[in-house]
Amino acid sequence: MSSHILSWIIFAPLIGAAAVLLMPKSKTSWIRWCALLTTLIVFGLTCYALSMFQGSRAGFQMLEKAAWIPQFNVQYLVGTDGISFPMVFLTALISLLACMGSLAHIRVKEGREKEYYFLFLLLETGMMGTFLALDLFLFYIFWEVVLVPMYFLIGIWGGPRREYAAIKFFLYTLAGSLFMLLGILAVYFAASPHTFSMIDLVKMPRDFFFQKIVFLAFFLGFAIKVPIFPFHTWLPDAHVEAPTPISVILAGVLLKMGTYGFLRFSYPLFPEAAVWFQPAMGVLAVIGIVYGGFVALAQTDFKKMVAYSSVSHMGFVLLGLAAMNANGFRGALLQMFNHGTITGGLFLLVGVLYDRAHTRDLNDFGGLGAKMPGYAGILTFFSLASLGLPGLSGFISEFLTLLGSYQYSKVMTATATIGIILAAAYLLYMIQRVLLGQLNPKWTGLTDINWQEVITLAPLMVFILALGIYPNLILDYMIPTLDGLLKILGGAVR
Amino acid sequence: MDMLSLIIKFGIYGTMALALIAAIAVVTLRNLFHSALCLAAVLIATAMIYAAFHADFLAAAQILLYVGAVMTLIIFAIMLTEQLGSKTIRQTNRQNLAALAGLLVFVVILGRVIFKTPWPVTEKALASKVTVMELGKAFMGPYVFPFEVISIILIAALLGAVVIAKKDR
Amino acid sequence: MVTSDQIILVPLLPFIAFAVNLLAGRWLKHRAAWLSVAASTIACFIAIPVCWAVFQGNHFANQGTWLMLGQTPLKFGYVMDPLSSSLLFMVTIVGTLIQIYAMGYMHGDPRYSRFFAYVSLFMSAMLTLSISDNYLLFFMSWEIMGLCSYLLIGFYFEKDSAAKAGFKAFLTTRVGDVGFLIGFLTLFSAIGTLNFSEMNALMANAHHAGAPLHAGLLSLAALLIFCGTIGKSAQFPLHVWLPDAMEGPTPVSALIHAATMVAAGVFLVARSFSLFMIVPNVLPVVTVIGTITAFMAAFIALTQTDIKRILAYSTISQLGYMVTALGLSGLGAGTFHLITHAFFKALLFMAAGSVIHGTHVQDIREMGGLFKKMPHTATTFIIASLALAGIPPLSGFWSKDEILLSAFASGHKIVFMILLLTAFMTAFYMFRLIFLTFFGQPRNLKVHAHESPAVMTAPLWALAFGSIVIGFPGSPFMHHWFQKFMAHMVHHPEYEPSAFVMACSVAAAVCGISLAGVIYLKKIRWAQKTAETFSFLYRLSLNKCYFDELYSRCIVKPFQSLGRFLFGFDARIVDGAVNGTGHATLFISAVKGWIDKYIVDGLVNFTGTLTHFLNSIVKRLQTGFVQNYLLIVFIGILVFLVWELKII
Amino acid sequence: MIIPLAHILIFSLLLFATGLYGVLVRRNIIGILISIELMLNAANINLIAFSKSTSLSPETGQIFAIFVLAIAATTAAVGLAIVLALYRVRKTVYTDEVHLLKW
Repeated sequence: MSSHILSWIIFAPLIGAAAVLLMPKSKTSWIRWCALLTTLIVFGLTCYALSMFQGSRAGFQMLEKAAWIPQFNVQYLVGTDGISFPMVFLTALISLLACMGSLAHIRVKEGREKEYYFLFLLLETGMMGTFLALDLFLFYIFWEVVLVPMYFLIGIWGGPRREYAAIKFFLYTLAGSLFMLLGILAVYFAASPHTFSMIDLVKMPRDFFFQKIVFLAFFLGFAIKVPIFPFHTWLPDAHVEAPTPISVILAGVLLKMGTYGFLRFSYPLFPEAAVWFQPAMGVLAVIGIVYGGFVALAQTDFKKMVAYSSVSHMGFVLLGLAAMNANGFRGALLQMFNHGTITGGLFLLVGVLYDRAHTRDLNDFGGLGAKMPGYAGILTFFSLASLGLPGLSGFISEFLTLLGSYQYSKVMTATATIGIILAAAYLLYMIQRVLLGQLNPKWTGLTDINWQEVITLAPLMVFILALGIYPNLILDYMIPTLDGLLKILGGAVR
Repeated sequence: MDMLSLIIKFGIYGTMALALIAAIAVVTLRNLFHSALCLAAVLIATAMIYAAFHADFLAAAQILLYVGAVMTLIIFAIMLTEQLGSKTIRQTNRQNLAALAGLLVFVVILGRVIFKTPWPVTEKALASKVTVMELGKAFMGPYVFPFEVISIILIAALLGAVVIAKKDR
Repeated sequence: MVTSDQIILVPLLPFIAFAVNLLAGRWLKHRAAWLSVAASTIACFIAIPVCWAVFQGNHFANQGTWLMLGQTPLKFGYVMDPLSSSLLFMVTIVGTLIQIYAMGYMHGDPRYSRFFAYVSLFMSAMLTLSISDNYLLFFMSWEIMGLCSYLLIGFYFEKDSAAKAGFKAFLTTRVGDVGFLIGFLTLFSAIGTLNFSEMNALMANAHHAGAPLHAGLLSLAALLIFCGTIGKSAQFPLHVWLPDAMEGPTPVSALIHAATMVAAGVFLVARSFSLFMIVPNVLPVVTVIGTITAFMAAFIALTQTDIKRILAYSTISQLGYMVTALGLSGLGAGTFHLITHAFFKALLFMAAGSVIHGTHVQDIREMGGLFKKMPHTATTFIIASLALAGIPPLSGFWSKDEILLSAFASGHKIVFMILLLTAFMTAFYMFRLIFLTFFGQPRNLKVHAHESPAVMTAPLWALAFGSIVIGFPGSPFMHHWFQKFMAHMVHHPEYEPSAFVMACSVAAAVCGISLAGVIYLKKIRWAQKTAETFSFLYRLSLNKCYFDELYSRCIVKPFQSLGRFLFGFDARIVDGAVNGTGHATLFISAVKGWIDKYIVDGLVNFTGTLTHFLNSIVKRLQTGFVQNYLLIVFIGILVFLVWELKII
Repeated sequence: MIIPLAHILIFSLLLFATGLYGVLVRRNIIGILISIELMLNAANINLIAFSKSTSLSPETGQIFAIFVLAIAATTAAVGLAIVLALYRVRKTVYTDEVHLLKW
């Protein structure tokens, strides 16, 4: 078992999904507990893997290798390193919490829990596989596996415009991933001997022109997923229409798949092209940060505001990636993790309010701080983390990102800091409209956040606080791998 | 050539002729029940020929199985279908002339082959006489496997016949 | 026995109080206050011996690695040098006294424990900031103070104005903070360290070597760091949040918005003084900003009627003084004024709070004749006002005199004149306030004033004592000990005391007091007459120089419309492009559909038709008669036979 | 051997041809089955004749004949069952009236 821990992590949810399928439709509580137990087991397995993970090593660890389609040299190759492991951990955590969030939320929609949890667990397998696959072909398969359950989860359990959102999400992402597939095939055929294995591909030199073209193809696939500025419009729709737990997964994990792709595939495979595209990526990142902030400021829909704040925050990740130095990479990877916990928590909180009030119109609320003090406290906590208050995790990652990008470009950094001000503006404006002021008499009947919701949120708060106070907890795992990546890119760790 | 063998010889030829006439009757009679009876005649004649070739067991089996069992089955079937045939309904289809012509050719060709072929007739074979005991030993010896297979086939056929003929609800 | 590492407990204890109060506040109820007060009192008793040791000339520092920046370890630690020990000394004493006062002031508030939790968090952050030895830790506590300020301004968040004021305060200071953040990032890229001591050493080396390293970068860094000061210390363009911040409870105004947090901005410049000294172009900017602030705020304070707002503008004005002093290389003068100001301004706010507590009104036009009803409050208030106005031998006189001396001696005559004028105005508006509040006849008969309880007046007297004596370490009586002490930090010019400056200062204060007495004590009518005479200036002052309107029109509105525009842009253009791609795809697919139906599929259908036609011929073979097939099979066999046997 | 082998073979050939004629031309399915029995008999006669006249193991021909007999019985049983089932469904036993597989 210990030698196949990663496979267990990938396929344990699938086993759980099969178990859910075998259960009678009417036994909803069995199904719920089975799903929860599965996510819990996956989380436990991830913790177990964490105990085996050697943070000080740079290369891939816990490799598992088996020939899959030997004719085309496709392998079942999974492994982890300092880049993917935090993401795996995040996925396990967010899935567990989203599953806990689903318990109450999905019960409302009678009768379809079996399908829901089946798709949910399938989604988890897809996400885990995406982060752990080291074979491009396998990676692509998992990447696409994520799409299908997501499509149904948004399309069936979503809000009023769910079909539109689901189709948009699906087609948009699929279009991007097709470009990526082209890129993968190009890489495959350019390699000699033909191989999909990252471990072998990294060692092969590639022509500069070829790199530029294929980098662009990969870029499209990943950029849509992140999403980077002009490709971001699926995100607000999908977030707003998706049910709360799915929004959490969408923001917490799915967006990371794009930036993870940059770190894992684009950069090591096309180092020269990455350097060539560096200014373009930086500019797009800065546009995303400022643009997302401004648009978030104009929102009246709570969820949409959080969605656009994601655009802005993911811009920081991209900015760190574009900086291509030690601090930028560290900040970017840390920001990926932090954005997952913070924005995941914010979406859960939006769901808490929506379940009670059945509206998300910010202008409709007001004065809830006195009515729901516990909720107010937690919402304020997550908002402050999101706007980058020191002592909470968001600050560290933004600081490292800015430090890194400053070494790259002063103008970009200065422009990006507008995003920090805007983050404070839209989040505090939100708090002001929701929590402060006079209580709208409509909401006198609202109850405060209950213990179940608090339990769902508490682990996130622990992580936010712990990483804010001592970021080395997680940075120690990342640094050797990121520094190794930097060497591939031809930079020195300064 | 003594008298007995002469009588037997002519008896055999007569049986053959009888069988052929009955066979023609089987295929030409309009009334199906009659043709079934004629079939019985053919079968009995065949049994006699078997006997003449010293295949006593086979002759007995022929009488028991064919004339006893199969004929009963056929007559039952004829009765159940209640289509004994009548003057008004044609009992042959339109391809009888073509069939006849083809058969003529067939008979001529094979007849030629039969007469031209030098059949290896051995005296030893002519002299041998197979007893029921030898047959039984052969069945339980070298032919035990086909024997068992046949038994399975018979059971399958039995079940199959029941299943097919059963009225479905 | 004093070990220096104990100093870590100083910020830690209030933090523990914060955590306990936040989590268990519901059960602690009024005991929450005791917890916070106890924490900061103990912190005070730990801090003062260490400070005393530093005053004796010792120096403590310690640090540990927190984060790796590239290959450079970022170390967090504390440093106890003259600057931090002075601030620590002031903050622990003033903070503790204000918290004791708050126990009485906040009594009966439904969110009592929450209030003390926030105050403890603030204390923790402020103390961390005082002793932090690098910019990042400084910035982190700086931001947490901003958060506390936000939470405490919006403490009565049911009031819309309070909620908006908190928002405004946080956002405005955030603008400066971002400047600060980029500032120290620039500094890091220029000198490769964020540690104050290392920076000072580098700067000193550069100073001795003659040529500064990366002059441009360092200037930029200094300028951007100064942005943090502008935001936090409410300097000229970003000062608008501080008057609104008076929506918070009065102890908060005293602690955060008068004594400590706003002074942190000045402290930041003092901390970075070696940097400012080495880049010559930035200090004039600092001076100009400070002078403008000092003058403008005093000018606005002349006509305000809300007791706390007057004090708020006074605070801005005094902060302007401090910044000016630093701009004129007067590190000692600026820091000195920071310390003295904290005492008397905290006292002013607390006394004003006592007045509000006793009368439940804030408008000075509705007060009057309160001296008899609230003798302790009134006496301490007057002591503090005299200190602020600069009447010797109270503390304000010595520190303000130092600032004026810096301006005068460094040759900036215009600055000197403006500051003198400001001193005059300061005296005027403070005594306008006193005369309207405590003297004359009660103007609103509904107001039933009563003296505040001892838990509030006792801290007032303690601070009044402080306001009187705290100026002596910087006075000629102690041979300007404080200035010399500060000179240990960074080399900066020292000026000979000047009797002329002292005389000017006293004259300006006395003139201001007299004028206020003449106008307000005798006849209120005079005030109206004056206002009518200078109606433009009066309106300018009353409307706070129209800053709020200006910002609303030039910044807030454009930002909001830009947000809305970009949202529209997002929905129509960017998303429209996506949807347009979708529609275009649908259209193309419709065309393709036509082609497919009539051309591509036509070909397919033709194949089908052809097959069908052939089939109609060939199908005749399939008669459906089983015997037919059999006959054909038979004929086939015959043919085969004939062929094989070669009969024909 | 009492009569020449060729005569027996000619006889069985004629019997077979007669049966085949019946199979090819009779409309009634039961008639076809009866004709098939004729053909099987013809074959059996051949087997017996060969086993009697050639030097192979003498009992082999008889054993084969017995197998054929068994198969014939099964054919009759299954075939007639099919006829009955068909009759129940289509109310006919004439081959040219059962032409579902026609074009």
